[in-house]
Amino acid sequence: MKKVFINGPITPEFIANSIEKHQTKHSIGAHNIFLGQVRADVINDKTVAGIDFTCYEEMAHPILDDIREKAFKTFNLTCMHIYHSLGEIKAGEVCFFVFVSAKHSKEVYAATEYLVNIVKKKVPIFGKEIFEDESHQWKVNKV
Amino acid sequence: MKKVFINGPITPEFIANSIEKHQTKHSIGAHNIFLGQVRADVINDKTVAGIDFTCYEEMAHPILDDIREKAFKTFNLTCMHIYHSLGEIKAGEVCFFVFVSAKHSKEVYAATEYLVNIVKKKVPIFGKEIFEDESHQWKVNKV
Amino acid sequence: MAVIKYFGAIAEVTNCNEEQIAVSDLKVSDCLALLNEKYNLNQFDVSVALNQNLVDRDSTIKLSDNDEIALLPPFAGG
Amino acid sequence: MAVIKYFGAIAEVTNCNEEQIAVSDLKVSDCLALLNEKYNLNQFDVSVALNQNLVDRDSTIKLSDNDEIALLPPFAGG
Repeated sequence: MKKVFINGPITPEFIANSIEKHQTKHSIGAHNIFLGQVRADVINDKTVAGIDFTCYEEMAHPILDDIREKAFKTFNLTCMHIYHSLGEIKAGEVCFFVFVSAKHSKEVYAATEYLVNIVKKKVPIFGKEIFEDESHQWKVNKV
Repeated sequence: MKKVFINGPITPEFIANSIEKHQTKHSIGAHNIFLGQVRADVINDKTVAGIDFTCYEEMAHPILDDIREKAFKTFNLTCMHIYHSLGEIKAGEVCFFVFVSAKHSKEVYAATEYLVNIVKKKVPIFGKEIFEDESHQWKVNKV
Repeated sequence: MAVIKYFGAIAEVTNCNEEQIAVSDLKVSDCLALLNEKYNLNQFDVSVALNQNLVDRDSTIKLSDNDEIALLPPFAGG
Repeated sequence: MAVIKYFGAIAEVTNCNEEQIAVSDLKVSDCLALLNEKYNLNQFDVSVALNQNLVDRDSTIKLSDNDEIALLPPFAGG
């Protein structure tokens, strides 16, 4: 079981550190990174200040293991990492980080898109959009 | 004319700094980053130690301006940045950084792939692959 | 006893993250009917997991002691 | 005079990054023929840029003073 969930935002330093760790892997020629950043959407005149993420972790981990296994079978990847924030993430902060590495560039794009979409669809993560006036609504992913 | 060429490797800190600068842009929901990393390929029993990049900058800049303009017309992007190293970049170091941002995730993947491929194809950058024994050969991109 | 876990918008309505339920001869579908009566959960697009695996809301699987049922609102990761 | 610029593998063979050439009545194609004779550039897949724009190697455009011709080996960015 790989570490996926991170309390609080995924910082630029965390991302830099992940990139740096891959610089010792000299068979890698291409990395593709997806970052989900919390938007300050305006909904009925109220602005989203942040999203409070919770998760059913006991269920999420085996699903994430399956996702990784299937992705390694489908795409010719060297490395794959998925990170998601829990807790309150403010607008402008990063809450989702998918990191795919391969020998050649053509391998990475579809893998990243696949991983982002399947995590959104299959992993039991819940998001409470908190507005600037402290009211809230529950986020729903369009599939 | 935007700054594209960087002397030496593109460091994880540089990438982190680019990400951080976008955290004030609260309409962005998705970033996609491509990183080209120098591989220690083995060619006829010799291992690539690094690539020495040179460029015809006066020609490259207008081409890069056209590429950016066309990409903004084609894809629904908020931001787009392209960086490429010049000089000697060692195996494991990053020499190419494409950074695309949009409101929604579905916009970013094709834009990144498009930019990576068109820069490889159209921008006059030359790469001398230097082997560990200090001999070299000239890199050619497969189109 | 089985444990029922609530998440997100559903936990907000139930006002708790989990509770115990007696399982004698209770099917998943019966359990959901009981909870729906108590909390009016039809307002949500609920998914149901039994021991961390999604099951149909009409499932006739019988609950056993120590089973874990989770009521999940729409996923919102990413 | 026009300036000829050499890059990458081609600069390695010409052993210089640029040189001047007299332009009187010289077409791009003539200029390339001269350089090919001097340096045997047919070994390369050369692209030619005139004032930073790619032109055909057979181009009959006549060179003018201060024109910049660049001989470019295959691109290898990324």
